[in-house]
Amino acid sequence: MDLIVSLAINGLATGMLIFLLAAGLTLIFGLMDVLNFAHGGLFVWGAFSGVWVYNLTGNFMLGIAAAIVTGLILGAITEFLIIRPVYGNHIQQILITLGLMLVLGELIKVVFGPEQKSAVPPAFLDGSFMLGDIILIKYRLFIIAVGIFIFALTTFILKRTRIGLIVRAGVMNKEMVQSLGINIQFVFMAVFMVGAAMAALSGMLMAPYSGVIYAEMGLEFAILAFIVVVIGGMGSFKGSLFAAILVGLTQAFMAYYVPALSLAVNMLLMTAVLIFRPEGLFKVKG
Amino acid sequence: DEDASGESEDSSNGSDTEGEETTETVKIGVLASLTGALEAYGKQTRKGFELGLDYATDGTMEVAGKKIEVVFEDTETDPKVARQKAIGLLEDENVDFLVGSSSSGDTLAVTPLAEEYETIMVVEPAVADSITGSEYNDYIFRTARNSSQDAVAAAASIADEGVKIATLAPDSAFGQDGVAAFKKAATDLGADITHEEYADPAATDFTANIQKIIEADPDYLFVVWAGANTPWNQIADMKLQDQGIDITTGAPDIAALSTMSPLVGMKGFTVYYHTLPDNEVNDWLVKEHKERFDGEVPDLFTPGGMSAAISIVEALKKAEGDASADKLIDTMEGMSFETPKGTMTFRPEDHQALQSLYAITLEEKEGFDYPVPVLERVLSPEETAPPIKN
Amino acid sequence: MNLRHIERSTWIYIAFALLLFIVPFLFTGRSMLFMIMQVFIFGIFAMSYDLLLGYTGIISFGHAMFFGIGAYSAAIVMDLNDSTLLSLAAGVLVAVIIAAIVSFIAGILTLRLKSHFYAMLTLALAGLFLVAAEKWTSLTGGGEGFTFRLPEFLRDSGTMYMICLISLVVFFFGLRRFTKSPLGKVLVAIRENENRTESLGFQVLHYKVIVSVIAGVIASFAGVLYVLSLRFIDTSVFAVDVTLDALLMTIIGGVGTLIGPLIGAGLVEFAHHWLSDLADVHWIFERWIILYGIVYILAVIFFPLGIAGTIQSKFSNRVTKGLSKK
Amino acid sequence: MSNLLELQQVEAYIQQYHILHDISFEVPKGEVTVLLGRNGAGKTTTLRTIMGLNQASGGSIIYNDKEIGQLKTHSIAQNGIGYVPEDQGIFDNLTVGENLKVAMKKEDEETTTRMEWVLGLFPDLQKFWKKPGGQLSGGQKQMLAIARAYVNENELLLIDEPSKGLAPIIVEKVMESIQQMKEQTTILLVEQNFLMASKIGDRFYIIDDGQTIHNGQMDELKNDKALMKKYLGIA
Amino acid sequence: MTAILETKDLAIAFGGHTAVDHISVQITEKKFTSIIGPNGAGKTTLFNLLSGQLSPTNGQILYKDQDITKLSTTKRTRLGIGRSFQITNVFPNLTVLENVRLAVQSQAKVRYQMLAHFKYYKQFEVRAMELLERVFLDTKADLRAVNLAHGEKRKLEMAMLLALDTEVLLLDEPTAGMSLEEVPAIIEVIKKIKEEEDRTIVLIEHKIDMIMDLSDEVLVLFHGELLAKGTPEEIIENETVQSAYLGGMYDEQLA
Ligand SMILES: Nc1ncnc2c1ncn2[C@@H]1O[C@H](COP(=O)(O)OP(=O)(O)OP(=O)(O)O)[C@@H](O)[C@H]1O
Ligand SMILES: Nc1ncnc2c1ncn2[C@@H]1O[C@H](COP(=O)(O)OP(=O)(O)OP(=O)(O)O)[C@@H](O)[C@H]1O
Ligand SMILES: [Mg+2]
Ligand SMILES: [Mg+2]
Repeated sequence: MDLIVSLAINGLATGMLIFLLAAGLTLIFGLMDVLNFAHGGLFVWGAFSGVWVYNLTGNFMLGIAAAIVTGLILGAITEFLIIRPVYGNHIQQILITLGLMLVLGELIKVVFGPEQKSAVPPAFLDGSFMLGDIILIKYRLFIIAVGIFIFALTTFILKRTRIGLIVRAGVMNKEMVQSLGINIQFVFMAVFMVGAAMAALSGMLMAPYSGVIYAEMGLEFAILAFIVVVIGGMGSFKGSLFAAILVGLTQAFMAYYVPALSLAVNMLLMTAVLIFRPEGLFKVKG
Repeated sequence: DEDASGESEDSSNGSDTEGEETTETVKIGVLASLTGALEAYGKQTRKGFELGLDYATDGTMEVAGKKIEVVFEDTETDPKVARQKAIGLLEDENVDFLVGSSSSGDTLAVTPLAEEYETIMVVEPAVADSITGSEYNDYIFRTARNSSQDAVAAAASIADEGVKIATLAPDSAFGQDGVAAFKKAATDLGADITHEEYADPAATDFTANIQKIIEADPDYLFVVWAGANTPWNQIADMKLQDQGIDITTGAPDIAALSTMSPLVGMKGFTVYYHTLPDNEVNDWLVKEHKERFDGEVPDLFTPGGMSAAISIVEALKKAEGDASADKLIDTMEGMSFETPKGTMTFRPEDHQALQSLYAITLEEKEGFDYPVPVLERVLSPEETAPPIKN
Repeated sequence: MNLRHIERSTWIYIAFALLLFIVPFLFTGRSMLFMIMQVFIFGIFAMSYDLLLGYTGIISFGHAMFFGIGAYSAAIVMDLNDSTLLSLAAGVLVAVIIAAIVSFIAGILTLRLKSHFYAMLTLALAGLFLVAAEKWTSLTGGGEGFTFRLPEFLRDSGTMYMICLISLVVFFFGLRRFTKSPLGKVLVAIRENENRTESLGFQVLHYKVIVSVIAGVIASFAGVLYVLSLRFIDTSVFAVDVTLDALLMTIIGGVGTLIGPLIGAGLVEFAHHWLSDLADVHWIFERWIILYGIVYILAVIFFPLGIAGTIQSKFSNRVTKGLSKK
Repeated sequence: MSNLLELQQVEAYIQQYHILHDISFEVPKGEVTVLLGRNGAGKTTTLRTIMGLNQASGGSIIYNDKEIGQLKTHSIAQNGIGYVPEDQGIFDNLTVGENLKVAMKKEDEETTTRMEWVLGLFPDLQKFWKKPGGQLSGGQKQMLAIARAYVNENELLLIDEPSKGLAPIIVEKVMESIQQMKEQTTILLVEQNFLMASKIGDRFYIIDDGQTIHNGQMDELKNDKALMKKYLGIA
Repeated sequence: MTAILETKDLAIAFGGHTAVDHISVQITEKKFTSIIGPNGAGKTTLFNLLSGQLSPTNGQILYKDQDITKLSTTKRTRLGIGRSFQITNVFPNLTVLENVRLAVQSQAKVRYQMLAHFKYYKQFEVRAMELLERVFLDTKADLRAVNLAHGEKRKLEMAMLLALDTEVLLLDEPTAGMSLEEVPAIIEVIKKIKEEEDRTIVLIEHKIDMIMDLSDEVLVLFHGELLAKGTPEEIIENETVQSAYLGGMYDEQLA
């Protein structure tokens, strides 16, 4: 029993982390219909800049702030220079953002050096405590909390404000939205910046979780994020949350009970979903 | 049967010579990952190799009356590129030696070329056993330690009669071979392997694996890990040490050591840390390295690069400048030479250099932002000798 | 079949191919030959990708899977048997059959869905193959890979070069004909407007599966050539990077043109080589990927048609302008 | 008599094609001005150019005595110009309600009243409030597109072929609504349904090959068979 | 007087909304049938069911007494049911000629031919040009379809439909958005087909004069149901039809 609870909590934490990673991607895809393969690049930049500030100042929160700011700035630049010319064309989006991914990943090495960097959780989140026989790792609880917070916040903004509507309309027919007097370019940029900031934030949160960050992790995690987004149903925020947790839990339990398959868990999950429920677990309406 | 074009004679000069002299030259082509995932290792090898030549030739870059030229090529940790660069070195540059490379895959893609071109290749720092094992050919010499040596060293540093050991390794050929070799060495020393745990090489969550290890309740947990996604944090978080399970593993390079702060107090082994060996060559290396590189100390694979260079110069000296492969193979088989890690010897049977490794404890030290390996004892070359061609 | 009916461009391509048969032996060394060989191999691979992306509008993230299947099939068959021509032929056969089966299944499963599902499924399948290659160590040597022996006559790099070149020529002209066939025209129609194609009475799924099998088999063949040229194999043949390379080559060269991917392959291979060689001149060239990425981004924005596509459209614009004047 | 909108020798390109050569016309306040012409004459392009969706390469577009040729589309719209495009521009994945909500600039009482009026005009929209716009029938889409332009208070409305695909009875309703709107909103209409155009139009311009070639009062045209034959090909 | 197409109790519901409500109707061979009805009555949906874009929730469709309810769009096209779309639906980046040529090709027996060069099939091109002339688009044959004005795209649609050479033609508002000058031309085209080629034509239109002029028989749909069926004259006099569909304007339109 304890074992199951402990596996579940850890799986949940992994799931939340994956959700944070996928959230920016889902946001950008769900709202703007942009397949952003540079997501991983934004993720690594968040991690490196955040960890850099964190190590420099010793203040974890400052590190998080730095990651978010980095995400916002990179998001703005990316949207303006890279994404703007290719709205509405998936294939071009995939291609151009892949190019950006290469640039961002390699630029990390120029700015921060090629070595991997280490990060530890801040003192107040370090270590673990026992609840009965269950070991609870503080940092993981923290991640679960942040995940829930981000989910709630984003859901609120999308559901309760007109922004979501405008952005979705803008994707379907940009000219028409402009003809209704809305500066859609500005809105798009803002959304993209938020999505990028989410990627950067998750990068920063990932750092103390795994202990190390390195330039190549971008592509690796971006692929994971994409898998989750596909499993959940492209563009569905709820779906991503659900799929991320599913992946986290499956990984945790498979690693314990069927270790032989643990390597292939994600791929098998995605294959199964694509075959049996090709629209993803949560189909976006429409 | 080769159709080498007549072109390759007028190849350009290597970067390290003035070039105009008419003295004969010996050319060495070094393959290393100067960019890409293993970039840090590749650069250590390069620094070590350059320093090694300086040291072995007293800064003259000459041996047995011949000028030494070096050409470095970047394999980008891509077997295709490695092979292409190797062909370039062999054909266009006409090198007399190959050295490299940072990844086992790159190396394996090149070793058949060494045989084909009858050119000596000094393998450094690739570790796969198969290089001097199943894929062995006569032209391959390895100054790097191989995986089995690591495993034997790891076993030697903890195994004893009746000790219970669990292992944790990535679920890959590297992890499985590492554990297999360790298991053999450890059981030879009387220990029991009570549990083998393999994790996804790209895993971020090791909870399930660690849980199982806790259940197996061993005295030691031996970890073989290579990726950047380290399990150390989680091992510490899950309080293995509090539950009477000591951790042991190979200490990595300095950048990766900094991720191991949760493991302070751990017993393990290492290939190299600059304070561990006690010999003149190492003293020179540390001093020169600091001077040339801004106070930086040599890292995990720097002495390997240096050893490779020294082995080549020594061999040429002994062969009196004869760079023909047959002569060199004769010379190098069984040859001993002094390196920053003490005396190394190329074992005649598989051309693997037997060498010292170091049993260590990780300790926290003032002024270091990483846990520092402190010497327990030197594991002698005989003690860490791996099985032949396994 | 009158010679006068052959298009001018065909003559140009034939002349160029003839040049390739002779010139390298006059002017280059073996390492250059090896590189040109890689251009041919990746050219074939990229052409097969273009068949999907450029002609039919299908994006695949797992095209490396077929490349890897070919590479491993050939390598394993040759490793397990004597290094004879027969075992090579067996290797090719196995490569082609497995690739055909896998692409057929993947196609049947997802090609009825929107394009990115095929992309993700192939990504997943490629991932599974990668894992299989990692784990089935007895056969594949795991992550470290293994080397194997070639039949005697193939060890000569000139022969190998010829084989690659002949394959390239055969595939190029074969595919060129293929894309200009009635079936090829339907593929373009599918890319342009799938629904409409369906309601014209074409069974879109059949066409997509056919093209995905053809692309898979050709990619697999490119994989065979690749291991033959390398004489070594490891799991990197299944890596996402391999797919990305094909993608970049296709884009830079020009989607939907066939000659484009070849140009792209040449450009990428050579640029890679020269730029990384410049690392001695300035450290920035060590980071040549940055330049590469930037060029690539610029290409997508300013030359979405790629090199070949841009040239072609310049040409055809001239033609239509001429037409509309009269 | 003041002109709300005035085009002077407007020229425009689409890519490299010269589509509008010389478009000049005036839209007096409070009237319905109709643009007529063959398929491909450039009517739609003219409206798009006014909206800033297509850049004019020459001439001037004057709205409320201000040049708006250089403004971005959204600022033009904010200045009080509404647009019903030829292809309707429905947001396929948004529901009917959402389609209308996106258009609403404010949520005050006046807008609510207008909304009620619009829904009274097209009860179908009320009925399919929760249905995604993409699933509407062709005519329903057209109603939605018109309704969307009505919910805001616009000074000028550009409407491209509103009667296309509508049942006669609905066409009548649309005509009525335009007549009602006329009091506060000036209308520039592109219409092929001559019956409708002639009924609600005050004045007309005929466009051919990117040029305004004829204009006058609608009444004149209606009664001049020769003119109709000449420019519109109808007897 | 045999029925070529027949529906039996045909129905489809989207969510709770029944768009086609248990319609049983026969389309007579080689006759011209028109369908009218208010917007949203289910006309296009009925076409979608007949051509296989949608599958019904209830009922059957018979073509020459063969049950085709379960057949795919493709199969039905090959059997002989072709349609045009209410919203123009062409291959935007192909030239006008290529658009039509594809349609011609789909009827030939070379669908999977992948080895022969396209040029060997000169007859496709000739036929395509012929059809373009028929709809007055031959001068634009080399333009890309995106660059056509709306009305021209509609003509292209017509040409593609004719190219399919099907026995039944389902036309969904072929003249929507066409200029006054050109509507008669399209009507001419349709008439010519009707007279010369002996086809069965089903037309959806809102232009009453056109319906009156062309139809042998008119069906009126209302809220998914078949409200009335008869000759044009009968229909126009039908009071329910007048109040539900025509409003007051049709008199003038006819006048
Ligand atoms: N994207 C484009 N590229 C090239 N030419 C175009 C493009 N869009 C429109 N045209 C051309 O511009 C001309 C004018 O088109 P426009 O749509 O303004 O005509 P219109 O008068 O609205 O016709 P319709 O009554 O058919 O709607 C047409 O000849 C058309 O072929
Ligand atoms: N795919 C769909 N999903 C849900 N509802 C649909 C779908 N297609 C059509 N409908 C609904 O079915 C009804 C009938 O639509 P249909 O397109 O057949 O009308 P129509 O008679 O062709 O009208 P119009 O003359 O305006 O084109 C409409 O209320 C429409 O909203
Ligand atoms: Mg128009
Ligand atoms: Mg309809």
